[in-house]
Amino acid sequence: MRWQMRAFVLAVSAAVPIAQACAQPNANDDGQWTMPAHDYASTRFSRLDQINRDNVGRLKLSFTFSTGIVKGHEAAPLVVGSTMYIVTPYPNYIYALDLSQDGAPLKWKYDPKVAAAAQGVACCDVVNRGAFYSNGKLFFNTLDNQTIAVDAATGAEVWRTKLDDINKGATMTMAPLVADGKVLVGSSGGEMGVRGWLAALDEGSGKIAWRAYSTGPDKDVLIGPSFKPFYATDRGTDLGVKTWPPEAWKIGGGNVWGWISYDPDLKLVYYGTGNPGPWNPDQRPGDNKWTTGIFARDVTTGQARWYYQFSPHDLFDHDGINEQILITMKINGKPRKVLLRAERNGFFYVMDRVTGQVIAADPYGNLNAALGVDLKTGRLIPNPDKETKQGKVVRGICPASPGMKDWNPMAFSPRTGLVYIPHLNLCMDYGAMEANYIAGTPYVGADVKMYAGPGGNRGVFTAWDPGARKARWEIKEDLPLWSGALVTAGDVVFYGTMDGWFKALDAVSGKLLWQFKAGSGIIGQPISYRAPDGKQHIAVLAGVGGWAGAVVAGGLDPRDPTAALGFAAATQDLPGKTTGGGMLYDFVLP
Amino acid sequence: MTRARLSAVCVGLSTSGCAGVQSIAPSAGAHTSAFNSLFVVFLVVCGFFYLLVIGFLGAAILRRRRQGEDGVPALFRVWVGLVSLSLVGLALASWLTDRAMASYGDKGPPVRIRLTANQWWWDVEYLGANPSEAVRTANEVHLPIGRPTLIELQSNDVIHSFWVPNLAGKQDLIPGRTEDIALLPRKIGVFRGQCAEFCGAQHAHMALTVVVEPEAQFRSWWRQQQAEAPAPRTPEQLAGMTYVTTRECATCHAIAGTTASASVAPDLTHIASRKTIAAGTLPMSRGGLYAWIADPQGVKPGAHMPYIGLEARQLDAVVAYLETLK
Amino acid sequence: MAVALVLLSACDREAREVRGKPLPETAVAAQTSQLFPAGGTAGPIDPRAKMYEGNAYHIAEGGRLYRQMNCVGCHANGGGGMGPALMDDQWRYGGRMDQIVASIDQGRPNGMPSWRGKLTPTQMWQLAAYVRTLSANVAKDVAPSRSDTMSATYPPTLAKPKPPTDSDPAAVKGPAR
Amino acid sequence: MIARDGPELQGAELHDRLTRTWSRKPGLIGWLSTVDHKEVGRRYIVTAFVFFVLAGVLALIMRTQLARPESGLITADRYNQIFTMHGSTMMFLFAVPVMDAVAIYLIPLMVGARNIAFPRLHAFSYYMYLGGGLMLWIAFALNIGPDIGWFAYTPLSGPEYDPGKRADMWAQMITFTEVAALAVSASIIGTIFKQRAPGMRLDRMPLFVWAMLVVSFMVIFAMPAIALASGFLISDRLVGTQFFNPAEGGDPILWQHMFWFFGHPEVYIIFLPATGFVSQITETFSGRSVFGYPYMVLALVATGLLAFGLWVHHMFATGLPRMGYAFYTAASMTVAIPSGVQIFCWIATIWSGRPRFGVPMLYVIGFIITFVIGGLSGVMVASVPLDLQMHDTYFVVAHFHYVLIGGAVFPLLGVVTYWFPKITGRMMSERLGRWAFGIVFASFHLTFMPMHWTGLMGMPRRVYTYPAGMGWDALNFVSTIGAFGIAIAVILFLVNVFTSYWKGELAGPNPWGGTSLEWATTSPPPPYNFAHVPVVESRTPLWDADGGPLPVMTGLRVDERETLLTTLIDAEPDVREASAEPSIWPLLAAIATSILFVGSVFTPWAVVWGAIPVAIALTAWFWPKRSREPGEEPVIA
Repeated sequence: MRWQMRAFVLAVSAAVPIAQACAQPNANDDGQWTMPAHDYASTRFSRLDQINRDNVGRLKLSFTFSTGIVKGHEAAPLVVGSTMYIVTPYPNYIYALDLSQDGAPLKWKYDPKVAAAAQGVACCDVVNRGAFYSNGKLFFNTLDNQTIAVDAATGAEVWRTKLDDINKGATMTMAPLVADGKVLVGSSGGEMGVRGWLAALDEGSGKIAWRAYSTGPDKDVLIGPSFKPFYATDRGTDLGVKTWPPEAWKIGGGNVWGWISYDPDLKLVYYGTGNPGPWNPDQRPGDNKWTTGIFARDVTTGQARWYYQFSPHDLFDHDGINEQILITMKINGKPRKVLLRAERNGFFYVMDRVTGQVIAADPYGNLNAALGVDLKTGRLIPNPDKETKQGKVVRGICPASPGMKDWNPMAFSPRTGLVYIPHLNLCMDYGAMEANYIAGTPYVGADVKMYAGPGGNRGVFTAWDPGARKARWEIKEDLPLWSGALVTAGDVVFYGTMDGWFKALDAVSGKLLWQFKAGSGIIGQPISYRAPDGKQHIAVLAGVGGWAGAVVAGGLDPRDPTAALGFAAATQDLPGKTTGGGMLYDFVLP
Repeated sequence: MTRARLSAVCVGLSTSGCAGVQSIAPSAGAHTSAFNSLFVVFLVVCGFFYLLVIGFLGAAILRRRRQGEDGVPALFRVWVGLVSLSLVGLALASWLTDRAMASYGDKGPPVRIRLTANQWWWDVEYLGANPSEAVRTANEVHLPIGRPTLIELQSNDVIHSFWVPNLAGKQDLIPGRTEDIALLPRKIGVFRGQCAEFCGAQHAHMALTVVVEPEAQFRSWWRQQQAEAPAPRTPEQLAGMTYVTTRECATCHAIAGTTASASVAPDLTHIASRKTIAAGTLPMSRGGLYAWIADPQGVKPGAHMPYIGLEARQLDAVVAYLETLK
Repeated sequence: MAVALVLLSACDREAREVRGKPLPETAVAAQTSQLFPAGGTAGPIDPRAKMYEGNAYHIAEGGRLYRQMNCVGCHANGGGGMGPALMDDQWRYGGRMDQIVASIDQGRPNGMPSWRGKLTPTQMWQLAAYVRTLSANVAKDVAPSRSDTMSATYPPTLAKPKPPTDSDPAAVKGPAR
Repeated sequence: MIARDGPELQGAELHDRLTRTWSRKPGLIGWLSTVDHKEVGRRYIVTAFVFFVLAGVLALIMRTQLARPESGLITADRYNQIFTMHGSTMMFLFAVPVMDAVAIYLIPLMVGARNIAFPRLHAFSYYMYLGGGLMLWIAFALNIGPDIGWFAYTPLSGPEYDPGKRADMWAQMITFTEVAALAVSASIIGTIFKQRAPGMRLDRMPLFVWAMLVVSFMVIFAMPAIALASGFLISDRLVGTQFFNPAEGGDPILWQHMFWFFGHPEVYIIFLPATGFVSQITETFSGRSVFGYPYMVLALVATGLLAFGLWVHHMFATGLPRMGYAFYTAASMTVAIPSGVQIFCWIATIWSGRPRFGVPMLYVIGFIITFVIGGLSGVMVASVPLDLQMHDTYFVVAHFHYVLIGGAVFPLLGVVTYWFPKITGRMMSERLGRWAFGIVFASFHLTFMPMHWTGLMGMPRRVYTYPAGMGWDALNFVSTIGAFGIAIAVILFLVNVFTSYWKGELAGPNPWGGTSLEWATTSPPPPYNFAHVPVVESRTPLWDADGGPLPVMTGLRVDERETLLTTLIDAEPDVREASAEPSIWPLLAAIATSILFVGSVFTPWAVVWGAIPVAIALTAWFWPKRSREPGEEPVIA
């Protein structure tokens, strides 16, 4: 106990500013939006500045488009040339809208014919987080574990590759990332005991180039001689087996259902791994590598370069799949290539993306599940009072299972040097119980009830200064924040709320400048693009759902607080505030 | 038939008959030795007092018709003093023995076991230096002689009690708590433990086999238990494996090396290496397996193993496969 | 007298039929549609329904299986999640005992797995009986009040029954007894 | 017209007037309305023995099942119900009530009172006791018998692991018997404290009266713990409270603490009255007052106090701190000191008396021989290291049967023989009585002595069967034979009771030559107990009177029910107090309460709606009938 406290002090007392300025992200902005994160560095920063702090208040609806689906719409629309592409939740239709015509009429629609049964193994609504455009093709994943490439011009299928089996509980919900001629895709299914993986498919043929599992022996994880983790605990052979009870790694989770970033200079991809399975930690003693951590991999060979574990022996379903923003920061006077990560476990990490060293890790919200991060060993220091135990309900754990921030991505503006984090303020009661593995059924082993954290608000929108290592301002949102953020060169930040408000804030002060009420709650990712008419547009998909909105999208009964893995308790009022229904909203200055 | 079946259980445990495999008297552990010494002390003291009382009573009866309290008040004071002193002595002896017993866990590097009780079987997990060395089995515990074993005790449902009389006294397993007990075996042999707290319908059939063996033998047992299940060799065994890993069996049982990974029933990876079936209800044998799988509710009514109604061919195949799981 | 009567009605409620009653080869014949061209109903309810639904032991066994077979992972404690809620009055494929058994046995196209060959028929009936306690549609005197886990929903011993609304008219309305 | 007893009102006329005043109405309603402690006591005793026989039959079934290994006579489910019913019935429906029952009959007689204090309350108590017993046994007959052990450990008895209403029936039976026992205890304490004959100072009370005084206080302190615990259990099972749910912050060990905080004193609640029996019999049959009276009283009080400090020795295997265990070991052993004192005093009484060996005295001797073994094995199980092996084995079964049968049932059988002439007016057959004693004594040891070995050889309790060849077979078979021997002895005893009831030799007021006040009135006593209130000047009033009349006090009214209250310590006449008339309302209140209790097994609303009839019945019960004339003083003669 004493050493833990000392380490905590060590971690916090180091909270002095580490950077003065931040360098520009590495993207040339031509007004298109070809990938959900806007660029390989995942900034979600648009350099368009027609819409700015002064005129955003006059933003008007330009056109709308209904997807006809009532599930959660988490995807970012893409804009390539004069076409906008929308990928919907199951049944994973692709809609291409012609932006060159008035009202953006439908150009084509692609139906991948997804197996309906896949809905039964999708843990948290049947969402899809977006497609990726590269070299005339659109790449996306289907719920039934296929990666599909379609011709962006015609909507004709080019190839499809089946990557996993729904009978094992696997699904795919993440947005692919194409880099170096490879389509990188990963699995979902951390609640079903699916052994997670990241696969690289050949961009042209769809053939699997390599696949790196998140658990198991080194050869499965693609750990070889080039693997040089920064911290000693990540060194050793076959840790993906040794840090698990026998056989458990085969059903151990670590799914790659979140975001991938890419550094073309280092030729490294960065991505996080999800929670270990089952949730009940008593069934999997050990650090459970390589779950709930971040990998840097050589994009060509898939060989791991380094790894860091955010939550060793994760207790709370704190997946490590959140996005990482790649920037260069001046630290102690020297520019360093870093990655920024608002982690689910409640800490905002600044890491050296060359070596995997944690430079800073600071709580960015209400947190009591951990006492700090020991910067010497890199290890999270759990709070013994909040440790879960099978057969016991542990109360008041903050953050809750969706973490301080879930998958919904933040944005970084090089102009303000701030990171804009849409996140949660939820705490939970957690009752671990024995989970029984039956392939294709949930492998969770926990009853959870979530509720608003201190302050009573369930969502927070924080502007975080990574240099100063503290929040510049924050906006309290009543409902959980489940949408992505967008920031533009006009110094305007956009995000949506679950009751359907689409908001624009002053990126510097956080002042609310404009808002629009959509037909359904917003959990999608806003984008900004230059239309063929030369004007800057803002677009976002509305359509409530996802884990947070499952109460509405799944028609659940909120009288059971443990419904939707406990999220229902925190969103019991949601059915009274919004209804489902996917709709694209596009805005422009008049 | 039942008689034959059950004497077979006992033969499964010991070649020289069963008497004493679950008994306090043939001591096989440090705790039972201490128990025996203390018991003798109590027996002697209590026996002495009993003889005193009976003697006095007999004298009183025989003395009939004689009157007077001559000497009785003095005798009374002696009696009370004697009783009190002996009780102090016994309490002290008991306390010292208890202290001694508490220290047995410190005698050498311990084997660590996590024992989880369920209605009505024992889930056994050997904890290795790192989690991947753990060994999971059920209803059978192997212990190296002369080395302490630390057992973590948990319960998944109701209160049970861990009791291997030849080795040590009881410790309850209480839901929501983790208790522990240390054993220090000092005699090689096969012993039987049994749940000692009433735990529902099949409380009577919740036994635990305890094998005390030399360190080397224990090591090789551990290694063998760590291995995955052997692959089937005959078509019949293969059919059995297919059934076990894809049908009803796989929703509850696990077999390492196959896709069956469920954990609400005993691990079957090395079931054929164990001495009994269904927590000491049947001997491990072809016949035992047939009896148990064909009609578990006839053998152990109320147990959670359901009646499945296998066809004869399926039953043959399943038994053939399970028999290979050494 | 009244006391004795109450107690008398309880005989089969308490029996512990450990083997269950095996299904005949035909399994359950329950129909799940509510449309019957030229009229009709889903037919009489399978007589085994009452036996399982009116028996506390079977319901308790169903409750154990509901957790052990991971039903709880999708349907939570009745509120739903990956699967639909089971504590309300909406039943896509019918809320009758035999219809629930049919859903467990056959699976349903939008993600409900088929448990045929994974669970025994007796276990399916027990599960169905427990599922009906989630909407308080079994007799109060056989329902459990809580389990030894996190408290979630109002105890079925007290909750108001939610009879299935969109099942066919022949469906059981209200408590079985 | 006010009439009082006194020199001018004597003999037959006094008898007539008192009989008119104190008799109940004839007919069924009158029978159900009675508040006469002798009638209620008789019913109580008979009912308790009926439950004794029923539970004994269950014991025979269990012993038959266990006679050989892997017997298929009864199923596990049925066996578990049977052993639970055996334990629960013996403890809650026989052992405690029968002691209360004997006390109800005899305490007012022994202290020279006209009736028990709070007569309607004790009638109510009987009906509640009967209601609880009927509920449990009807439930058992309907396969709703509890199958959780008489100790009903949570979570096995909780809502998840014991479906249906089986545990509820058990828990509610507790509530019934708690109400009954608390009501009787209030009556007994009231009688002993305020209705003693003038001059019967505390230090002149018969030892049985002392024992019941201590026991009644123990009941009042111990029973609320179990009533609360069973209330918790029912609300966990019915409305989903979390008292015993470890996940939600409840604790199954809480149940054990509450249960044994009651459960251990419970053993002494059964045993202490039996020591009173032994003292009474020993005194009479030794022809001298008990040796060391003050020590005996101190031993009773000390046992009563110590009994509340021992409960953890039932929980040595639960993993509480070791130092705490050491304390409870010491406390448990300490209780052997007062027991040792009592044993010594009884033997010393025989030693220094002029003993006669009638059947009651044989039971006393059997008691000493048997109980001391149970007491000494109790010293063994008080030791933590020994208990951890013996706990929940047949050794413990042997131990507590030695204590409870040897320590309570033997004295009870003796005391039934001893007081039978007082209650019925006829003597029991000495010959049959000796046979019954011999058989029960031998069979008892045949049954339970081998269990010490079965336990040490590793046989756990509460198993419905056991494997062959464990070395337990022969011992179990012997135990079963013994059990049937006990059954034969009990049948002989009952035959003796029945034949003697009709054909027994007529007994005078004092057939044994006893010295306590119950022998001062006729056998059976008249409805008013004593024509005049006796006055006591020593511990041995009848021996002092040496066959002559006792000094008496007169002046109580004979035209209405009046009783004399005396001061608490010195028993000096204090006030005259009206004694309640017979009433049907205690019965109706008991029925209303029973409906509430049974109903609340099924719905919590029964507590709300069931309270209305209870309130009505209680209101009618306590409705003031008439006031006494003011300004009257007791007349002391």
